[in-house]
Amino acid sequence: MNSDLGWMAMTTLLAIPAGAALLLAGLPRYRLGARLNAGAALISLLASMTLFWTQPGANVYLRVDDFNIYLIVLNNLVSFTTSAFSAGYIAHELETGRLTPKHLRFYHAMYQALVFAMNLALLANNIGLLWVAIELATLVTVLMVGIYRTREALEAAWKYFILGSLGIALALFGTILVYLAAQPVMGQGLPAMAWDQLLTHAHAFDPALLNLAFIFLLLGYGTKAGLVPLHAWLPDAHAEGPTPISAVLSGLLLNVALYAVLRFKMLMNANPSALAPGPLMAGLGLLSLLFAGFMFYRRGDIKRLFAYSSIEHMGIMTFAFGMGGPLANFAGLLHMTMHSLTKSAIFFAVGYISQVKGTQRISTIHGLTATHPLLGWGLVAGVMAIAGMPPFGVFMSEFLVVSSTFAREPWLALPLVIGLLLGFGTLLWRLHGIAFGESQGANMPGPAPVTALPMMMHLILVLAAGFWLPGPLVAWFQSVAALLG
Amino acid sequence: MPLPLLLSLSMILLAIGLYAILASRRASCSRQIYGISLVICVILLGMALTHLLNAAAPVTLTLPLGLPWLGAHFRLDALSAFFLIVVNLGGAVASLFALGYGQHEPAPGRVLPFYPAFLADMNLVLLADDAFTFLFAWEFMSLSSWALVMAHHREPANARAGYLYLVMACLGTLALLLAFGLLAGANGGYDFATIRTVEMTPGLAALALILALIGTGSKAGLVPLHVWLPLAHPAAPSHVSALMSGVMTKVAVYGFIRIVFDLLGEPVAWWWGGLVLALGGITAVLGVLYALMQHDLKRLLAYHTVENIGIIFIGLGLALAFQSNQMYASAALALTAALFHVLNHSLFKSLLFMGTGAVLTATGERDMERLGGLIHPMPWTALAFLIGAAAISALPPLNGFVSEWLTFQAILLTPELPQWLLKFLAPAAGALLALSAALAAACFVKAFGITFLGRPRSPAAAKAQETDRYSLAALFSLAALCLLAGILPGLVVDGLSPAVGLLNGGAQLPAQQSQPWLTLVPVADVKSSYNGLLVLLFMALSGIFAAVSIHRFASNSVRRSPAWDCGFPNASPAAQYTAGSFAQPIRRVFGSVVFQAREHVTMPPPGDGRAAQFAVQLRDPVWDCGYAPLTAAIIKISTKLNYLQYLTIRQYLSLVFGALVLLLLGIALWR
Amino acid sequence: MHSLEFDIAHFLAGSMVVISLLLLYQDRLYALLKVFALHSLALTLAVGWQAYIQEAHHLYVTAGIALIFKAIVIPAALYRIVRRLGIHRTLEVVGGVGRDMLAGAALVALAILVMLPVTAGTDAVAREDLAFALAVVLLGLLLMVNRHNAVSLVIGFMSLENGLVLAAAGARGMPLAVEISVAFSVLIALIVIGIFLFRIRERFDSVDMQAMDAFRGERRR
Amino acid sequence: MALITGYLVQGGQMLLILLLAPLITGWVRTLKAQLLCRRGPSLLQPYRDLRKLLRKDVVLAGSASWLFRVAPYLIFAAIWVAAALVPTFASGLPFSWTADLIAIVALLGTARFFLALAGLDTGTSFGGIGASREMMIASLAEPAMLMMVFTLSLLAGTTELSAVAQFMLTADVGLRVSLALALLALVMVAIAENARIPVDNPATHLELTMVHEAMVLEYSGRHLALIELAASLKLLLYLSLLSCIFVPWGMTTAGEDLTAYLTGIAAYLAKLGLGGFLLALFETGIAKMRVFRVDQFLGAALMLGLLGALLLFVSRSL
Repeated sequence: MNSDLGWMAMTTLLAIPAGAALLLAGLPRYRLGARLNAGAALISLLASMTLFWTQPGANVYLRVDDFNIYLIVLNNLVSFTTSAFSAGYIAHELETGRLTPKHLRFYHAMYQALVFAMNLALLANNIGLLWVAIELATLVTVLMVGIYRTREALEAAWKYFILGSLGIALALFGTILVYLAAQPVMGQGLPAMAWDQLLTHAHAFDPALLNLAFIFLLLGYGTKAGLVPLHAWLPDAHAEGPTPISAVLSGLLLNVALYAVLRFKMLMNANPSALAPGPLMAGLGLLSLLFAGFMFYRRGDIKRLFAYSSIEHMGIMTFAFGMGGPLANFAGLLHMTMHSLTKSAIFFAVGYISQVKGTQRISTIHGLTATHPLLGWGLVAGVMAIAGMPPFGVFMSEFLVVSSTFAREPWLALPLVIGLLLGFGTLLWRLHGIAFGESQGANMPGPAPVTALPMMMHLILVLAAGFWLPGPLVAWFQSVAALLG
Repeated sequence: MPLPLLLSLSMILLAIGLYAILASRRASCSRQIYGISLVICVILLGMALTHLLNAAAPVTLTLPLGLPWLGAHFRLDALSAFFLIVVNLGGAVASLFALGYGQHEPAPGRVLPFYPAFLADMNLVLLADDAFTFLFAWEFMSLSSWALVMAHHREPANARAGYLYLVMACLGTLALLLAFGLLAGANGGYDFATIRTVEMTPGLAALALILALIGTGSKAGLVPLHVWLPLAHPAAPSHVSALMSGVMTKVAVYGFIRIVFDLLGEPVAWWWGGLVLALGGITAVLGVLYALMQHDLKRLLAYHTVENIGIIFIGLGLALAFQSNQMYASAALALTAALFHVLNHSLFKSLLFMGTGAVLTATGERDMERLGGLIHPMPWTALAFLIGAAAISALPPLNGFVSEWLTFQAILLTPELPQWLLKFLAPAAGALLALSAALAAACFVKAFGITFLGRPRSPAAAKAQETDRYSLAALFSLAALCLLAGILPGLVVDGLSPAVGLLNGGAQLPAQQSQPWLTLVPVADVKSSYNGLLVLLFMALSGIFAAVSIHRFASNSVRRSPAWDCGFPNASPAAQYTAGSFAQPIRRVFGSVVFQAREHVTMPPPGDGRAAQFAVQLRDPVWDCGYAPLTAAIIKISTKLNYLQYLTIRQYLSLVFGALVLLLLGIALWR
Repeated sequence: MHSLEFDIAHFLAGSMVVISLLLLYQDRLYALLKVFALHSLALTLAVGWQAYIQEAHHLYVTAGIALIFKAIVIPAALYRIVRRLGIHRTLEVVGGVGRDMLAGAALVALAILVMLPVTAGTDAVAREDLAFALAVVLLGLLLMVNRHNAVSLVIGFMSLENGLVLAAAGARGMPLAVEISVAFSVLIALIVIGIFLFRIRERFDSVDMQAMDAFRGERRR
Repeated sequence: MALITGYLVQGGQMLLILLLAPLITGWVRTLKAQLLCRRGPSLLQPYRDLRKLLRKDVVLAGSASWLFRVAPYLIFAAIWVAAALVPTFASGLPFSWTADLIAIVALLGTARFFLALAGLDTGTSFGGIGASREMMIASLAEPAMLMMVFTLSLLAGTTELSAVAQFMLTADVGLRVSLALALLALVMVAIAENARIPVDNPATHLELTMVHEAMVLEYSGRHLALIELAASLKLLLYLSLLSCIFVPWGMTTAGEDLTAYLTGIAAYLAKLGLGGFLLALFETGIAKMRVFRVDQFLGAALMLGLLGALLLFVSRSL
C-alpha cells in the first residue's frame, strides 16, 4: 500500500509537469499561465514530499533511493520557488517589452518541460533513460536561453547548443560502453542498463571498458556540469537567458549533471580493478575552482559573474567527491544542496537588481544597500553565504572539505585553499562595488517585499542549515557518502 | 551551572541584533540596544569573575547543533573565564559609552544590528570547545565586525579597509581551518577533548603552530599580517573601534593560546619560542614606528595596537621557550606578564579610542593637525585621555608599566635557557621591548600634546564642547581601572594564576596577597619587587608636601600674560609644533631606515609671496615587498586568463577535444 | 558461419573509418556533403547487417532512419542551405589537409590502443568494431574542430554520431537503440534548422570582440 | 625600635638628597668656571636662586592649562621619589624594595613625559622643539639604560639596587668587560638625561641648540624653582646611582650604628664631589654636538649596553 502511494507520487512527479507543459503550450493568457506554472510546480513539490514517508522500490526504469530522494525534493522546491519568482519577474519583462505574450506561452511550457526532464533524470534507474532525460533538458534550456532573440542571446544559445550536444554525444558513447561492459556479465536487455543491478554486478565488469566509459561519461556529463575546460557554454547561457532560467540552470541542472557523474563513479568504485575516478575528478575540480577565481576579477556583467561562481562551486563539489571518504563526500552532498538554494536566491536578487537598475553592467551598479536595502542586503547575505561565511550552511561543507583534505593530502589542500581565498577575494571585490558606495544611474523603485519571499525563504533555509541539519537528511547523506566511497 | 546561562545570554544578544534590524529606524532603538548590551555584558562579566576568582573546575556542555555527528561543544575554564572578563568588560564600557555616543551615529541601521551580534560572537569564540563551533563563531565575528567597519561605506577609504579586512580575515580562518584539520586528523575528531589526546609528530606539530600563528596573527595584527588593522579599526564607529582594537585582538590572542598552549600540549621544539619571540619583538617596534608617523589619531591608536600585540607575543614566546625546557616557574612568569598585558591593553586602548570618539563628536576631526587646545573646552575628557596615554606609555604607577615590568623580569630569567640562539634572542627582544616602550612614550606625548594642548588649529577645534555624561562615565571607569590595576598588581596576578596554571602544567606564580604592603614579588624578594601602591603614595605625599609648603611659606599668586616664547609673543597658532614636526627628529633617526622617509621642502625665493611647501613621503616596506607584488600577479594572471572568455566555438570545441584525447592517452598508458 | 558474418560486419565498420578519413580529406563543401552521404550509407548497411545477424528487428528502423534521414534528407537540406546562403565553396582548413590526415591516423591508432586492454567476455571482433566506432567518433570530432564552417561542423557532428549509432548497433541487444537514434536525429534536425534560421554565415563562430564589449557589458581591460 | 630607626633613616636620606641637590649643581658650576679660569659663583648660588624664584609671582601664558600648573609638582615628586629610592650612604633601607632599578628608570620617564607635555602646553614653537627633541633623545637613552640594567641584574641576579650594591661589595665580582661597557653606557645616558654637554647645554639660551631649556622656557617663579630643583635632583640621582653601583665602597647597610652611618655619609659626599669634578672636567673638555649627532652618540650607548648584556648571556653558559 505504502509503496503504491510511492509509485503514485513518482508518476505524479512525471505526469504533472508533462501535462502542464502541454496545457501551457496551448494557453494564450500569460497571467493564468504563470499561475498555472507555479501551481503545477507546487503540486509536484507536494508529490515529491510524500516520498519522505513512502519508499517506492525500483523497477528497471525508475527508482527512489537515499541518493536521489532529497535531490528530487530540492529540485521541485527550487523549481516551485523559481516559478513563483518568475511570475513577478516575467511580468516586468513584458512591461519593458523584452518579451511578448507569445513568448511567455512558450516560456511556461518549456519551464514545465524542463522540470519534467530533470525529474525524469533524477528518478531514472536506467542509464539510457538518464541520458535521454538530460538530452531533453539540454534542448529545452537551449531554447529558453535564446528566448530574447537578441544577437548575443542567440550567440549564447548556439554556443550552448553545440557544446551541449557534443557533451551529450560523448555521454552516449560512455553509456553504450557501460552496456557493453555489462552485457557479457548480465546478458542482453534492459536489466543490463538498470543502475541498481549494474551496481550489484559491477565488480565482474571488464575494467578497461569501464575506464573508457567513465572517461566519456565524465567529459560528457561534466560538460553539462560546467567543469573547466568544458565550461565555455555556462557563463553566456546564464548571462543571456532569462534570470529564472539562470537560477534553474545553476541551482538544478548542474546538480543533475553532477548526479549522473556520481552514479557512474559509484559503479567505478564497485569494481576494484578499474582505475580510481577520484584523482581525475579532484583535478578537474581544482582546475575549475582556480580558473573561476581568476575569472571573477575581470567580469563586468553581474549575471556572468555569478555564473562563474557556479563553476567555482561545481569545482568544489567535484573536488570533494574526488577526494572521497565519509567527510568529504558528506561535504560534497551538503554543498550540492546549499549551493543550489543559495545560488538560486542570488539569481533572484540579481534579476530584480538588473531590473531596477535597467542594466547588468557591474560598473554602473553601486550602493544598493542604500537605495534598495532589501535587494542589497539580500545580495550581500547571498554572496556571504556562497562564499562560505558562517552562519550559513556552506561554511559547514567547506569546513569539512578543507580540514579533511588537509589531514589526508596536504598538497592538494594548498591549491584548494588558494583557490577559495582567491575566489572569495575577487568576488568580494565585485560585491563591494555593487552593494556599497555612492549610488548612481537609474533607480527604479524596488519590487514589493512580497516578491522577495522566495529569496528570503532560500536564505533562511541556508541559515538554518548552518546551525542545525535535520536527522533524516544527515542519515541519507551518510549512507550515500558510504556508497560513494 | 553557569554555562547555559552564559550561552543563553549570548543568544539574547544575537536576538536583539535581529530586533534591531526591524526597529533601527526608531530613535529610541539605539538606547534600548546599548542598554541591553550593557546589562548583559555586566552579568557575563560578573559570572566570569566569580568563576575565575574561586578557581572553579571547568564545566562543559554539548548542544545538538553544528556538525550533526559531533554537536556543539562548549566549555568554561579558567582561561576562557579570564578572556570573558576582558571581552565583557570592554563590551560593557563600550555600550555605556555608546549610550551617549550612539546618538550621533548618522546610520544607526548599519550599526545597531551588528553590534550585539559582534559581542555575542566574541563570547561564543571563548566558550567554544570544538573546532567547528570555534571557527563558526570566529568567522561570524569577522563578518559582523566587517559589517560594522562598512557602516560608513560611502567613504572609499572605508570600503577599501573593509575589503582588505575581510579578505585577511578569510585568510586567517582558512589557516586555522588547516591547523584544525591537522589536529583533528583524517577521521575528524574535531572536539577539543579529542584533539588534546592525539599525539602529533614534531613536524606536524610545528606546521600546526605556524598555521596557528598565521591564523590568529592575521586577526591580532602580527607583522607582516597587520596591514588591514590600521585601516579597518579606525573606519568603524569609535566604540566599535574600541572593541575591535581593545577586545577582538585579544580574542585572537586567546585563539593562539588555546591552540598552542592547550591543544598542542607541550611545545616540542625550543625554536617555537624563538620564532614567536622574534615576531613579537619586530611587531612591537614596527608598530610603534608606524604609529609615530601617523597624524590621524585613530590610525595612530590602531598602530599602537599592533605594538602591544607584539609585546604580548614577546611574553608568549618566552613562555614557549621556557616550557620547551621544562622551566615552568619562569614560564609562569612570562605567561602572567602576557595575560596581564592583555588585560591592560584592553583597558587603556578602549579608553583611548573612546576618548578619540569624544573628540570626534566634539570637533568632527580625526586629523591631529587640525586639532589642539581641547583641554580647555573638554577638561574631563582630556584628563581621562591623559591617564590612558600615561598608562599605555608604561609609566608608573599605572598598569601599563606593571605588565612590561613583568615581561622584563621574565627576560631576565632567560640566561638559564640552554639554547644559544635563545640566549642571543632574549636580550635583543628586551632591547626591542625597551625601545618600543620609549617610542610609545614619545608617541603619546605627541598624541596628547598635539590634540589637547597648545592652541586650537582649526575653528572646529575652537568651538568644541565637553562630551556627554555617559561617555565621561565610561572613560573614567576605565581610567580608574587602569590606576587600580597599576597600584594593586598583586591582586590581578593572583586572579590570573588559575589560567596560568591551566596552561602551564599547574605551575603558577607564588600568591601575592601575603606580601607586605601588597608588593609584587614575581620570583623572590631578593631578585626583584615593585610596589605601585607605595610609589603612588610617596609621589602623592612629596607632591602635596611641596605644594603645601610652597603655597604656605612662599608666594601663591598668579599673573596671566601672553607667552614669552623667547620674545615672539602671540605668534599665530600655525606657528605651533604640529604632529608632523613633532615626529620629525624620530623620523630622521628611524624613519629614513625603515620607511625610506623622504622630506621635500620647496622654499619660494625672498620677496615671493607664495607659501613654502613641505612634503613627507613614507613607504610601507611590508606592503611594498609583500602585498603589492601579489596583487599585481593576480591581476596579471586574470588578464591573461580572461582571453578564454572570448574564444570561438571552434576553439572551445578543440578544448573539449584536447581534454578527451589527453584522457584517452592517459588510460591507454595507464598500465 | 561465424567467420563470414563477422567479416562482413567488420568490413562495413572498417569502411566507415576509411570514409571518415576521406571526409577529413575533402576541401570542397559539395564534395564533403557527398562523402558524408556515403558515410551514412555505409552506416545503414552496417546497422542493417547487425540487425540481420542479431535478429534484432528494431535495428532495421535505425537503419531506415540512417538511410532516409542522414543519407538523403539532411545532405539535401544542407545542399540547399549552401546554395541559399551562398557560402562559397572552398573550405579553408586549419593547418593543411596533410596534418589533418596525420592527426586522423594518430587518432585511429589511439582508438585501437585504447581498446587493446579490453578482453573479458567481448570477443576480438566486437572489440575491433568498437575500436572502429571510437575511431569514427574521434575523427568526427577532429572534423568539427578543424573547419571554419558551420556546415562542415554539422557534417563532423553527424559523422561522430554515425560512429555512436554504429557502436550502439554493435552492442548486442542494446535496448533503446532506436529511441536514441531518433533522439539524435531530432538533435541534428535542430542544428540544421538552427543554421537555417539564425542565417549563420561563414565563420559564424568567430566572436566579435567589440560587439561583445558593447553587448555583454564585458570590458576587457 | 629598629623599624622606627629604619623609617627615620629613610626619611633622613630623602631630606639629605633634597638638600644636597642644589649644592652639587653649584659645585659643578663653580668647578667649570674655575677650569675656565673664571672665579665663578659661590657654591650656595643655586640656593639663592631657588629662594628668589620661590618668592616671585608665577607669570602664566594665556594659553596655559591646568596641566601646565600641575606638571611641576608631578615632575618634582616623581624625581624626588626616584632619587630617594637610590641607596646613597646605606643599602637595604626599609622601603628599598618599593621599586627596583627598572621602576626608577620608569619614574624618570614619568617626569620626562609630563615635562614634555608642559612644553607643548603653551603652544609655543620653542616648547615644541624642546619636547620633540627631548623625546627623541629619551627614546634612545631609555633602552640604553635598560640594557645597562640587564647587564647588572644578570651579574647580581637582581634588579634591586640595594642588593646590587651589596653584591658589588662582595669579592666575587671581579673585573668584567661587561661591567666596563655598562659603566660607559650609564655615563653616556647620564650625560644625555641631565642635558649636559655634549648633548645639551644647561647654560645656553641659544634657541636652536637648546633642548631642556626650551621646554621650560615658559616657566617662571615657584614652578621654575621646582623644575630647577628637580633637575639638580636628577643629576644627584645619576651621580649616586653611579657611585652605588660601581663604587659602593664605604656604604653601610641598614641597622648599623650611628658611626657607621656617618662614615657612610662621608664616603657618599666624597664620591659625589669626585663625580661632580669629573663631570665638570668632561664638560669643559669637549664641545657640544649637533642635535642630529645625538642619536649616534646614544645609539652607541645602546649598542654598548646590548653588547654587555650579550657578553654576559654568553659567558653565563661557559
